[in-house]
Amino acid sequence: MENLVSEGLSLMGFGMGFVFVFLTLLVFATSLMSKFVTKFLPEPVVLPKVKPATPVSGHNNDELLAVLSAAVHHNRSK
Amino acid sequence: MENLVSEGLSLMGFGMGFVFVFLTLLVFATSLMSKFVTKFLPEPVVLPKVKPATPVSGHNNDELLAVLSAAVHHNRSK
Amino acid sequence: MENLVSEGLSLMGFGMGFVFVFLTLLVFATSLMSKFVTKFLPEPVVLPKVKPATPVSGHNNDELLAVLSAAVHHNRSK
Amino acid sequence: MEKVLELWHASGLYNITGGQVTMILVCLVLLYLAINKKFEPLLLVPIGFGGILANIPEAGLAFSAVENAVHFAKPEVLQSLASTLGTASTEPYEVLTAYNESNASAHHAASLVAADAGYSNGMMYNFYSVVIGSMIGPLLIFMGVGAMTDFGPLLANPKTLFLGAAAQFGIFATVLGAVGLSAMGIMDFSIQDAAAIGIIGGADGPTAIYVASMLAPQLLGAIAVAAYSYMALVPLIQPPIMRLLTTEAERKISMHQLRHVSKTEKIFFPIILLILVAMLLPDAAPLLGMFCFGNLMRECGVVDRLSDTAQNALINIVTIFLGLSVGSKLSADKFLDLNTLGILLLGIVAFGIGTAAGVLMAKLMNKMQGGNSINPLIGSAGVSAVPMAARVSNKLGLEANPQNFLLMHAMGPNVAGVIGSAVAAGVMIKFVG
Amino acid sequence: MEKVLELWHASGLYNITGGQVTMILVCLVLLYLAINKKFEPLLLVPIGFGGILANIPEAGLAFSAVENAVHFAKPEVLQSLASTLGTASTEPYEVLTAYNESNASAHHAASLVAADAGYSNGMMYNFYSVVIGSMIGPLLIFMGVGAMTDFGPLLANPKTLFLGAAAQFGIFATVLGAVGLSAMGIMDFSIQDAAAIGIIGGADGPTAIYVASMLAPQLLGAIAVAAYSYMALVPLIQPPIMRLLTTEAERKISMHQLRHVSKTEKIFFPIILLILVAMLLPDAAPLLGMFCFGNLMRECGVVDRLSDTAQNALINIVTIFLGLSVGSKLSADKFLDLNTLGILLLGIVAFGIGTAAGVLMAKLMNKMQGGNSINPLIGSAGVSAVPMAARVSNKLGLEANPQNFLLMHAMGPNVAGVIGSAVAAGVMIKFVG
Amino acid sequence: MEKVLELWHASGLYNITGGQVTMILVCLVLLYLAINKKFEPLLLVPIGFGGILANIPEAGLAFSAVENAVHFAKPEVLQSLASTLGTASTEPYEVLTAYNESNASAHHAASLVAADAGYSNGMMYNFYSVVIGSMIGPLLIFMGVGAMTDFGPLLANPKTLFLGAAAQFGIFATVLGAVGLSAMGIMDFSIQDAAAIGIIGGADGPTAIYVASMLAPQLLGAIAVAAYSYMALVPLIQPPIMRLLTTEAERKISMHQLRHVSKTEKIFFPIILLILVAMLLPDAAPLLGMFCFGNLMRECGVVDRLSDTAQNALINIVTIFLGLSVGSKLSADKFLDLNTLGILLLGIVAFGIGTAAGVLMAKLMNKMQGGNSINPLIGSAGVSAVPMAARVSNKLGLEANPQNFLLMHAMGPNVAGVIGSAVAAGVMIKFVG
Ligand code: NA
Ligand code: NA
Ligand code: NA
Repeated sequence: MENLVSEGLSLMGFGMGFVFVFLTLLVFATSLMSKFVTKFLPEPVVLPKVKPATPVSGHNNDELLAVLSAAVHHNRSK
Repeated sequence: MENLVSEGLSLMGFGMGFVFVFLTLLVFATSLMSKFVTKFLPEPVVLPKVKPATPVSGHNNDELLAVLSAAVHHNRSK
Repeated sequence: MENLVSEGLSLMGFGMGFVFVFLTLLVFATSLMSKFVTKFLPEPVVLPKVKPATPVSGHNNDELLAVLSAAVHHNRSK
Repeated sequence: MEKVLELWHASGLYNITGGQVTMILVCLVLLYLAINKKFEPLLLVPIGFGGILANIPEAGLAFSAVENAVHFAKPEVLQSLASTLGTASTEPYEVLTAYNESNASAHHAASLVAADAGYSNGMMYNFYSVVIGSMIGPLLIFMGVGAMTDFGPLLANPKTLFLGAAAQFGIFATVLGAVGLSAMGIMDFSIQDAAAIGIIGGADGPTAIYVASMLAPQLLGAIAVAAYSYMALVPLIQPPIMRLLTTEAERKISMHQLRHVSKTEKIFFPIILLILVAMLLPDAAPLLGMFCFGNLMRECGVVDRLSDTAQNALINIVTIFLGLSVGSKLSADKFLDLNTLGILLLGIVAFGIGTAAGVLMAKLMNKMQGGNSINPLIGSAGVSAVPMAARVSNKLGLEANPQNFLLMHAMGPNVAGVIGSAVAAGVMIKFVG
Repeated sequence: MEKVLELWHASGLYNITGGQVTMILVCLVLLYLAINKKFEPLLLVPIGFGGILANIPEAGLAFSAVENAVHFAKPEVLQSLASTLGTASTEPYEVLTAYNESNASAHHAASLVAADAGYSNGMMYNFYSVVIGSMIGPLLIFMGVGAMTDFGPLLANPKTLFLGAAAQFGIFATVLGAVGLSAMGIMDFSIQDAAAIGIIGGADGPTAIYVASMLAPQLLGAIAVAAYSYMALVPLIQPPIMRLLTTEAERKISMHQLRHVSKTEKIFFPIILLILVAMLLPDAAPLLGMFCFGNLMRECGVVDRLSDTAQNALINIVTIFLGLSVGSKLSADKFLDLNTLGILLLGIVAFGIGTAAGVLMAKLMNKMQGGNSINPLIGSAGVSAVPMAARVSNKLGLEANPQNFLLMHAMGPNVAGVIGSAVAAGVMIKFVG
Repeated sequence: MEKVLELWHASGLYNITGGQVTMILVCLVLLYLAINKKFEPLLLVPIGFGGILANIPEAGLAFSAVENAVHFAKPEVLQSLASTLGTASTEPYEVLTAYNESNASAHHAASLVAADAGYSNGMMYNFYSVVIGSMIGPLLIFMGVGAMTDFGPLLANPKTLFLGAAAQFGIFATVLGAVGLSAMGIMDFSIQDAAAIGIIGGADGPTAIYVASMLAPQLLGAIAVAAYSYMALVPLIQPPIMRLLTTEAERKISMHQLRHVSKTEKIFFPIILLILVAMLLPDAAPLLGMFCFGNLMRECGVVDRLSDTAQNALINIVTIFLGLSVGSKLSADKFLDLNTLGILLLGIVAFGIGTAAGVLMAKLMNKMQGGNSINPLIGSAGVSAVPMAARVSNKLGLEANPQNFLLMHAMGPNVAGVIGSAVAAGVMIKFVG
């Protein structure tokens, strides 16, 4: 039983210690990263929001339809 | 073979019997419940339809955004 | 090693051969089918686009609601 | 040249059997009915397509690793399987028989032998094992159906539950029919087979698949095909019976509008049903439990995103695999059989008797209540076949009286029929399972 | 008549135990809290319903095939199981004990014996094995939560990570409490049990389920119920502690607006966190790895369809099964126990201590930064309970100063608490797992 | 202090190998390409992230329970494994070799031993087993791709199927290249390896994963990465080859508008393709069967909700897990190898030869039809890489003649290439599988 309590105490000590060490390192790493990004990879000033086209096999119907309708139009107008 | 037919007959008897007993009990239970609910848990007269907010981990962005925009507004107007 | 190369050659010969045979047959089968369909199963001239109703267990609420509202109307107007 | 021959000898065309040709044609007919005639397409398209896959010669998609190993019949593999299964013969047929009759440990050992020999379960076999063998498929469909079901009309008039009970007579009458045919030596059904066939009369797909997979897995294909086909044929099967058993005056009866049912009643109902099942028939607990769970998610109003998923993404995914899995049971060796004809015959009888019983019960209830409050046409909806049967009731009602809207009144017995056949399923699993 | 008796003897009503009645009532209370009081309904509705299913007498839904075989106690089956498990006695209780203490090979052999005797795993037992036993459920929830989490507020002010660290003191203090109660002989918790109980203080459902299923699966039901219930109770538990530990002046502190965080920073963050986990604590890699993966899918902007699915269809499906699986551990024999009371008691203590530690850490950080830049109210959000705890911080801030919007400031420690408790989970799995 | 050391000795930083560092960097490059350069991000984001997870030291996420047990090398566990596997040595390396060479029964027994010793399969290992080991992942992706594919342009001009056939020459030429490199002693590929590498030239991700997992699972990581990367690089790889092999005049050829294709034809096509596969090459049945099933669901018009789910929720879920599973094969011990370089080299050769063969075939067909009806630029689309390769054809066509829209004409060979490489896959599985 004494053993159990000492196990608990040691778990508490190491656990809290490790959590603090880990999150402290994360604070440093994150801050460094933010500085690095702000300096070397700044955001473009105007970023027009474009909906990314990410079909699984890439069957992008929008583009396809656009080109197709252009083609139809072209053929009709001949 | 006779045995099979008698098994079938008995299954029929017990089966239909049980189905009726069960659904009869369900009629009683349901009717009782409805009476109980109507009496003790009547619906509020006007129940404005509110879309329940049920995010899995509760990241409710609507509220968050509302408060955030209020905060931004507050900061700007200083 | 020689064996490996000859296996490779034979795989190449049979593989390409089979791919061509298969796709040639598919060209024939497809062309035949298209001719058959065009001749015997022509598309109806005007096909009004109807959203197919395909609920899993068929609980079709639209129809249900339509009939229900008609029913309510009928009862009210008595 | 040798390789060309090898390819030819391994081709489908060289190996195809008459049975496989027949089954592929049967499956094409199923696809035709599903696509052109709109016969329960959500199930019959995957079932029909899966049936074709299951009958591709040499591909062995519907077979276990051991069955595939026996099919290709290498002597050393057969020898090894035979010794594992403790049989003297290495004849393919006898090894397979020994496998089918052996216990779980021997099954497991034989699977390892087949795996060592490089054979694996076919794709469709795996689908079946995971989706139906484990029962999860029918249970999740039931959960989704629960999440789609509105018990309001039933709660407004709980007495319609009696109609849902009466219509289950089709189930048990068919059981009797099946054992009768066996007793006369025309067919060869065990009592388990008879029970599984009877459940076709429940007019409820997932219940039929659940019971059949438990009591008579070898008949599952025929039973599921019959159940879904006849559900699609309800508008043809029911009307003549309904007209025969009712008078013009009865069909004209107008029913008064259903009372409003509160949200709270709808929340309580699945819980009450669950408790009743728990207390009276634990064997029906998985099926009705998942049904009630789906319905509670629908009605409680606080887990709408779960309810939406249960009604859409999840039930669609399960439907795809359930259909393919049922299709795996349409392989020629399992389907082309006199029993299948018997099942198709008994199935339609089951639908007919269920319909008649529902209508007669409705007539009785109408008589007992003075003869002018219950339109007997709603009785036929008690067989389930949601919502087709209720629409049939409505249609015949409108024919007799153009102002007579029976749809909502028929929805009560309609959903009661789902409960009724699940209860009947539980009783049969209890007694013959 | 015999069959009627058989049905009655197999009914729930005949077999129900007091424990099962109690547990069904407990589950109805859980459903009431979930539906009427909106206590984390997405989890507590499935948990509560699953708990009822698990307590249906004779259905054995939450039991393995072997447990079901022992329950029905046919002499020849017990004999066969006893010899497989190498125990002399054929007493049900002793066979079960032998089963529970036997190794994986014996488990496997016993399962085959039970299958041969016609018994199968209950539905809920299968759900548990697949979803929680394999750990996939909590991991996928974590992935979905990662895809829902915006680390912007944290990145704008990374020091709030310290608040997320401090609040984990609730976890370890509770571990100490649990071993203390055992040392005093009041309870009987092993160090593994204590660690699993402590994690309730992490105020994060999937982390609690993950750790409990690894360290103390027999306590999982109580731990999960406690974790989700107390998360729902955060608006009641935290405010008094927060008011006690802060002065009116501190609560009035206004924090300046957070800086803008660029998309690139948000993309880098999950990768940095992953590398750090990989380098320092591999035992936390599954949990935090899936979390970071979800977050990277969210932020990278090129896989929106995957991110959407992770946040919707997939997390909903997993939530349904995770809830039912947790419910399977609410069977009377596993839940009704003095230990459960201990867990409920220790859990609320954990929440309280975590809250206090977070607030005190925030006070300290405020002092160190001149006393007027950090409102200590945001410290309590470090326990996690996203986003409830952050809202509580905001609410108390507004009470003290109607122009003081703390929500975004509290979101930093709030998500830091998720990371903190996952790290704490990793440490505990490393040391006592 | 002892515990601090223990934690340090179990940390990633203490245990990391050079190979793991390299692989993590490789995976970061993959993530960079996926996110910044939009290289098939739907697959490469999960693959890259999964690769990092697989290389976390000590976490053993990509290892089986037995591999993890051997890694931690407790003497008594090694002893027990060695005796189970029937090897005298208890050296970790030799135990692992014995495990890898043992049969299915010994594998099963060793897994039970590892489980008894408290080791379990890593998360990524489980993903791989379920999603790729069972083949379900690639098959479901194929079903979803089938549901997304419009065969209209192919049906309007079925002769473009020949282009899809010709472009598969890249596959078989690469097989020859791989066995050549082995014959020269530069690489060490078996005929199975060579076949799996060749399939990269099919320019179709799921087909490549399917074949590689069947014929050469140890090369799966490299093959999948090569296949998806080169598919993303199609706009760079193809144009120079296309320009080299065509004249300006050929590139200017305008093709006449495609005829209208009726719904009925589109419904018949997947069924005809299935029957042809069934009759001629049963080994391609799983892959093309699921593809046709997806396409039938799309075109039949009566199961739109299933088709939608196959194209969205289901394919997204499978994509997430397929990517992570492929990533599990990027562990340093499996990937960092001279063979990987050979695969990357051969892969790009495969793409190039396939492109050239397609263009040459198109030139030939154009010549045979009078020289002014088929633009040879559409031949390169026969490699698959849907729809990237068709867009490349269109782009080069527009460059030569701004009124020359080739996209729809190139979609025919493009989808023909999918069928072609699946047929090639079936032939290879038949002959060397
Ligand atoms: Na029914
Ligand atoms: Na936390
Ligand atoms: Na291809």
